[in-house]
Amino acid sequence: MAGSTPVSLTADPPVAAASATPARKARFSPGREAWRRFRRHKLAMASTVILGLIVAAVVLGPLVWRVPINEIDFSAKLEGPSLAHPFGTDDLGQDILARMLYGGRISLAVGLAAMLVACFVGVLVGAIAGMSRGSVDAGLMWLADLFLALPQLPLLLLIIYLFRDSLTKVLGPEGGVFVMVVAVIGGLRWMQVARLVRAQILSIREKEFIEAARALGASNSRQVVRHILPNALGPVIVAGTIDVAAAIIAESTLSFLGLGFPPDIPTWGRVLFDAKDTMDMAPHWVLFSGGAIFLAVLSINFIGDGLRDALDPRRVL
Amino acid sequence: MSRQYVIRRLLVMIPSLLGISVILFCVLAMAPGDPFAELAANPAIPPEVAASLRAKFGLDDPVWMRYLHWIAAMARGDWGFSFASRIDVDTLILQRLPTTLMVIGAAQLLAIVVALPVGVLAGTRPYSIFDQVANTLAFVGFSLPTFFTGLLLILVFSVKLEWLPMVYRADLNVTGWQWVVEQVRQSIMPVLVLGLFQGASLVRYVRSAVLDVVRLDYVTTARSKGIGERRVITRHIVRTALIPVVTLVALQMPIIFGGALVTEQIFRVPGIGSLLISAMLANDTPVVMAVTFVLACLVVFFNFIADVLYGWLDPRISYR
Amino acid sequence: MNERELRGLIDGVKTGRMSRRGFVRRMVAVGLTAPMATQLLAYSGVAMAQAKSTYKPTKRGGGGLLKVLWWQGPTLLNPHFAVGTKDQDGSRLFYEPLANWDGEGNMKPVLAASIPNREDGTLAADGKSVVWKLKQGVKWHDGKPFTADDVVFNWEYAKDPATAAVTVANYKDIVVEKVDDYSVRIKFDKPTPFWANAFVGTQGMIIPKHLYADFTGAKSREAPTNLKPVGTGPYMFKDFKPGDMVAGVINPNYHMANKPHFDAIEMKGGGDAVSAARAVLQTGEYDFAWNMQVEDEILLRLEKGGKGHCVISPGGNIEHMQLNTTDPWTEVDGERSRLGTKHPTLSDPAVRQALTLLVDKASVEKFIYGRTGIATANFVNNPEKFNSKNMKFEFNIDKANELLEKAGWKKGADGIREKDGKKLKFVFQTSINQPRQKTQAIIKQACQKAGIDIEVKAVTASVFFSSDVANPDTYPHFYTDLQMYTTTMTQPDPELFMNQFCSWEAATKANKWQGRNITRWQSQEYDDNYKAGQNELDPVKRAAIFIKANDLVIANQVVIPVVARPGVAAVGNKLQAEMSGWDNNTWDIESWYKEG
Amino acid sequence: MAEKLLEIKGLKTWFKTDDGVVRAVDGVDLHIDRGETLGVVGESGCGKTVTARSVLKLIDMPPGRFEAGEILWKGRDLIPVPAQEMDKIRAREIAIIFQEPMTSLNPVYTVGDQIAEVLRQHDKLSRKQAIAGAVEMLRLVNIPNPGKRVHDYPHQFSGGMRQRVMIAMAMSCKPQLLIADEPTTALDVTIQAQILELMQEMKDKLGMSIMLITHAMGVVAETCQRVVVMYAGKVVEEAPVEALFGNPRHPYTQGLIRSIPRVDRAAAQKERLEAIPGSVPSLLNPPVGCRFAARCKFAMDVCVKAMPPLKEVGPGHRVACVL
Repeated sequence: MAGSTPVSLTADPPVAAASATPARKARFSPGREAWRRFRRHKLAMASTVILGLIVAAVVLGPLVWRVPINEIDFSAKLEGPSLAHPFGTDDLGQDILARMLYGGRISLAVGLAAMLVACFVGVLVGAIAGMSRGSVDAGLMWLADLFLALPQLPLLLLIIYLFRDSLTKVLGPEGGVFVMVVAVIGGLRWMQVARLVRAQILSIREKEFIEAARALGASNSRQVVRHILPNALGPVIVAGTIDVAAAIIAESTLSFLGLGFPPDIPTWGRVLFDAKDTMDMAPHWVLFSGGAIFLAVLSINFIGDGLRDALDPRRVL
Repeated sequence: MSRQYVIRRLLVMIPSLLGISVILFCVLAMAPGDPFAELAANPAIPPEVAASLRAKFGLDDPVWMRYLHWIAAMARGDWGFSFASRIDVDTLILQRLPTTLMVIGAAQLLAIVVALPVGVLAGTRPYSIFDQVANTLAFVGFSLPTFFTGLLLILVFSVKLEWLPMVYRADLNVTGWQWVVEQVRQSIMPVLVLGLFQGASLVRYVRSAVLDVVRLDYVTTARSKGIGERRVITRHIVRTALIPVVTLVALQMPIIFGGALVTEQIFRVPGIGSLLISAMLANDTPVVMAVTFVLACLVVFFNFIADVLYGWLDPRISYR
Repeated sequence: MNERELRGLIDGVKTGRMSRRGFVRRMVAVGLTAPMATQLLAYSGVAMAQAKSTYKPTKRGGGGLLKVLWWQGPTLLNPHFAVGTKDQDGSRLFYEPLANWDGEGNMKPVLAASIPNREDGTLAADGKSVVWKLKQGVKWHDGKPFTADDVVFNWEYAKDPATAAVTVANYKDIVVEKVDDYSVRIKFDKPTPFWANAFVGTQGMIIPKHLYADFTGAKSREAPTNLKPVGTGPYMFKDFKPGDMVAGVINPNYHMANKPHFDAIEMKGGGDAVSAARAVLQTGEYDFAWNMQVEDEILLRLEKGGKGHCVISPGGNIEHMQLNTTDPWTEVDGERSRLGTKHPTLSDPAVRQALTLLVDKASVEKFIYGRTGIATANFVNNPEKFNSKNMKFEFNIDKANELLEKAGWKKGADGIREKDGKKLKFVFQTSINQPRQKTQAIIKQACQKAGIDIEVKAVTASVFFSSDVANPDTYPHFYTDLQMYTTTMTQPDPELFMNQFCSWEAATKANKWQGRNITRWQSQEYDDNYKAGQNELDPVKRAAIFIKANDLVIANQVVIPVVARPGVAAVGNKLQAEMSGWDNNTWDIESWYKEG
Repeated sequence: MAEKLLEIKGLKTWFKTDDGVVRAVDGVDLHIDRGETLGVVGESGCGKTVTARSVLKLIDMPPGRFEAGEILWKGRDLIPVPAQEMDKIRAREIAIIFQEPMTSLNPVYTVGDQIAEVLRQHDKLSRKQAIAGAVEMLRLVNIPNPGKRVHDYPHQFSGGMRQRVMIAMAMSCKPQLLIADEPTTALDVTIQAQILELMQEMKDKLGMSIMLITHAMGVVAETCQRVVVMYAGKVVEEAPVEALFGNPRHPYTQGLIRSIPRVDRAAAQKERLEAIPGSVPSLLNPPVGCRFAARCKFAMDVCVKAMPPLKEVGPGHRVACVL
């Protein structure tokens, strides 16, 4: 959203007050208009189909493609794509397709969950900072600066060290790590969104329609939710879609440092990382893992684009 | 932008940095891992050596005592002593500063110089061919991790074509023009990899900001003034679209200092990023503390600059 | 192999019936180290072989720039503070020991005029003292002469606990006296068969007295020479950026003729092992790369580039699996894996034997480590081709199943074996590196087939190898059932190496987990045998004792050796460099040269 | 006959949208003579703003496009004119002011800068001269102490003041034609009168003509010499102002005039205000015949069959109706 430019209104006030977090989708007024505009965005539609396919493959895949993910078979080491192994095999002869399907569920879940955490916290902090004056604003921005300055690795080591055992007891090994990884990645990315939302609010706060809303007795929170946030939608969605990509990749660097999922869980980031050294000898291994991440991120971003155009009432298409 | 607001923000910086340093220190002190890990693994070295070293460097004192030592030392300008290389931390950092500024600074500059025009053009011609190509390239940029793109470039340009060296050497023993050529040859790849990654998200933000501005009334007014499309874009569209982007660029600036860990690792660029990652892996707390503290100062400083720029760029923002 | 057979072999060498090289190979086969074997011969009056030098260049310098890659760059250049081998390698460009170990385990003089031996009386008969004759006319880089005072100073410097030098172990139990300007006597408090610890090899580099004299003890930190070394070595200091780059230029008045061949040397740090291998083997941008911890599959492919090859030098490091004898899952006043507790399932010998059968060492060697890891049944270094009879290993899942079935471990509904309510379910931890993770995967799959469930855990290296008391994930804590890592054997003498299994060395909370016996295995027989070995003067008896020690550990499945890890380096085709498993990669840096 | 400054012949400006083609302006003919104030009236959505913006080609193409017709400016058709050429005409010869003063000024530049920009572009003045020119223009549109206010930002001005700034900006290059697109709609009545008076003053001083677009009949009555009534993208009546108010011939025009609240009529008569029933037809597929037929009291079947052409019914008075 244009940070400071006055928001010119078409004749009627913004039609749909949808906010970025789908959690509030339920109360979203019937989005026929938004859906119609979303359909216009060819690329966004194509991406929805692609993402749908990826998600279906990842969820239903392991049921259909029965090959176990860690069946070591040295005779079939680093084989290119073949009928038996459509995506080829890795250096232990394990079937890459099976590993990608299994790992995909976690990678996508981590990506989306981390993005939601980052956006939710970011919007919350940004809104409060933007709306309130003086000390609260300064305090929250100090918190954002603090998180921006925190060194990732030692922090990760500390969090893993402090919470791993208790979480695994409660949610089991995989669940515990999942929550921790999402919390860690999400917890270190909300600051950008917070600052962007605050910047938006600082300028929108001055607009006449906000004064009008205030005059009609709208409480601070109502002003933010109904009037300000829909206008601050643009950068939040863009930040959100970028965060998904960053989260999937961050998960692979976490595995590199041994802080993410245990080594035998083939998330996409991990498969790509394992494949990097034999890039010139077994290109298929790198291409399929890198390609999957790229395709997922591409479609999520185009959907973000489509969403932003559809939900932004001022965008006359 | 009242003068008094700027001064107030500057004054607030001091306590906020102190607060950050306290939390940074606690995180580092409590994080598991031990600088003398390598000693412990070597049976030839008796365990008391590692123990005495820990005592010598005060590793076993309580956290707050170590923090007070650290703050007192910092006040005296002594940035602490690296356990791993047993030299003063500030010499360690200053040694690597030129390389960092040259390579990572250049990458960040490239990112901004490329991302702004591309973002603006993509924004002013939504859904045109140029827009879709720019978008897809941007997605390629930030969806592929730097360790992947870095390695790909090395394989193509160093191994297959043998055009570019794959190892960055800070001390080229050539001078004058030859030095410049050699320096460019060895920094092309790291600058490209990092520039592409940083620029990619920037393009998306700039495009989004421009898209919001391009249809507003005063753009039509500007066009009606007959000042020409190019000037309408540069003076009117970009100027206002730039405002949200300023916040983002400010967030990316500290990355120059210590954030390009992976890129520096792949191309062996002896920047502060690789110093940070080796220090973190070896739990060399004084080095990690010094680097992250400088990072914190940069973060706070650049965010302050962003806020000031914000007020300057947008006269209506009234900071009370 | 008992004492009598050992004496027979030595007589064989004395009478020429058997070659020196053949004897050394046999000794290594039974678990001794090459240096110990040559020491045995020297003690029995067979002089050290003076290996003929293969150095070709006829004049000093002219070789241009030698570019070497250490993917963990040296972080400091004072040999006495060298934390890892990378720092020793860096210091060795500038500093030199009195003597060092070649690949065959022979001692070669550097700053010493000759190697002490029984004939010329420099090696005392009672094994309580040795006299080193120093080379004359050697100059430090700043022109000052190298004398016995320097050697004595190094002893005082290193043994002082305040200096906190890492080489303290070699110097604290000896006394060094100056005999005259060019000879020094080392006195031991008790007969010490392996006398070549001080001033020799990786921990023996000598620093100049005149520059360090007023920087001993607590002030050792401030010595400016720590950052700008002044040694006697083949290269003089030019520039040093910790963790990144060490640069040296030719030492014009080096004490060996026609050496060094190169005009300057640059040791570049940073990056990872695979890209270092590429830089030498594929692009030839660098002449040498250190410590190639890379899967052999990749190394073989890179060697096809034709620009370089890998050099394997056998050494003492062993990648092995440890089986916890204590119970890691019950906490007794704040300590898990406490001495005295019994592991619920691993204490059953049948389970231990089954596990030994389930480690497919041949596949680990063939598909993961290749030349960089030789499958071995022995804990002490034992090249596979000289297997003695009781040191064979076998991978047999069916036999393991039979064993477990017979011992009453019945497969439950979930396929995991169970007996009196206890399941064969183990947590298997190791530090993070790809070959190790793959080995874990192979073992996990084999165990699954035998009804044993393995949960794999990987810990960051700096956390795993930390001696931090509060951190549960370090290997001395051993808070899991199984763990695997490489224990390094830097000293040619196995005495220090084998103290990992003595009962009194058990790692406990009391001694802040600093004891070396990680598996907490208690065996009276092993302790008595080890004590006998400690003060056994006669090296022949001593060798037999350490072979027995090795057998005891293997027979009781205290540990399961996986692969012996020789030193692996990547060397450019034109570069001639001799490697040694018993010393640093740069032990013979002065003799490196390029042909053609 | 006075010289025809601007003549629009059969202009069709259509917009391609996903629901089909919107024929916002579907064959409009009108002209402005030198020194004349022409009123263009009609309900919102009748195409008057699109017509105005088409003259200066301020329509985004795509989605908009000139389907047919000509826009003759001093005899020269502007449609084929390339962008650089167009810029020489914009603001120098034809200027435009908009309806929303709040959003028509760039918030991040001072008022002085925005006016100076036009001066520097067309009169090639230096920065200092341009600012001085801007101050002069602000004084012309009687903004109090212009010397200081020139450095203020748009958000520091009221709606009325901003419209004055817009006028100052438009007048800065002494254009021959000012297109005022509903200049007073967003302002309250007292300010409205001042703005209209100011525009009249400018017109006399600079001898320029004005094309005033509005839906306020009262404003037209006071200021315009000739009036064009538009409905659903077409001109339905054109006449001098006296004739139009005195003797409106087209039912739509009559309806419009009747809907003006008459203060002068005696309060006693208290007639109810008359509103025109129904609403503007969709421009997606406009009816074949007369577009007002659906709402016209006198509609006959001939009206539905064919579009009645504009026919002369008096001096300068044309109407598109069969009556």
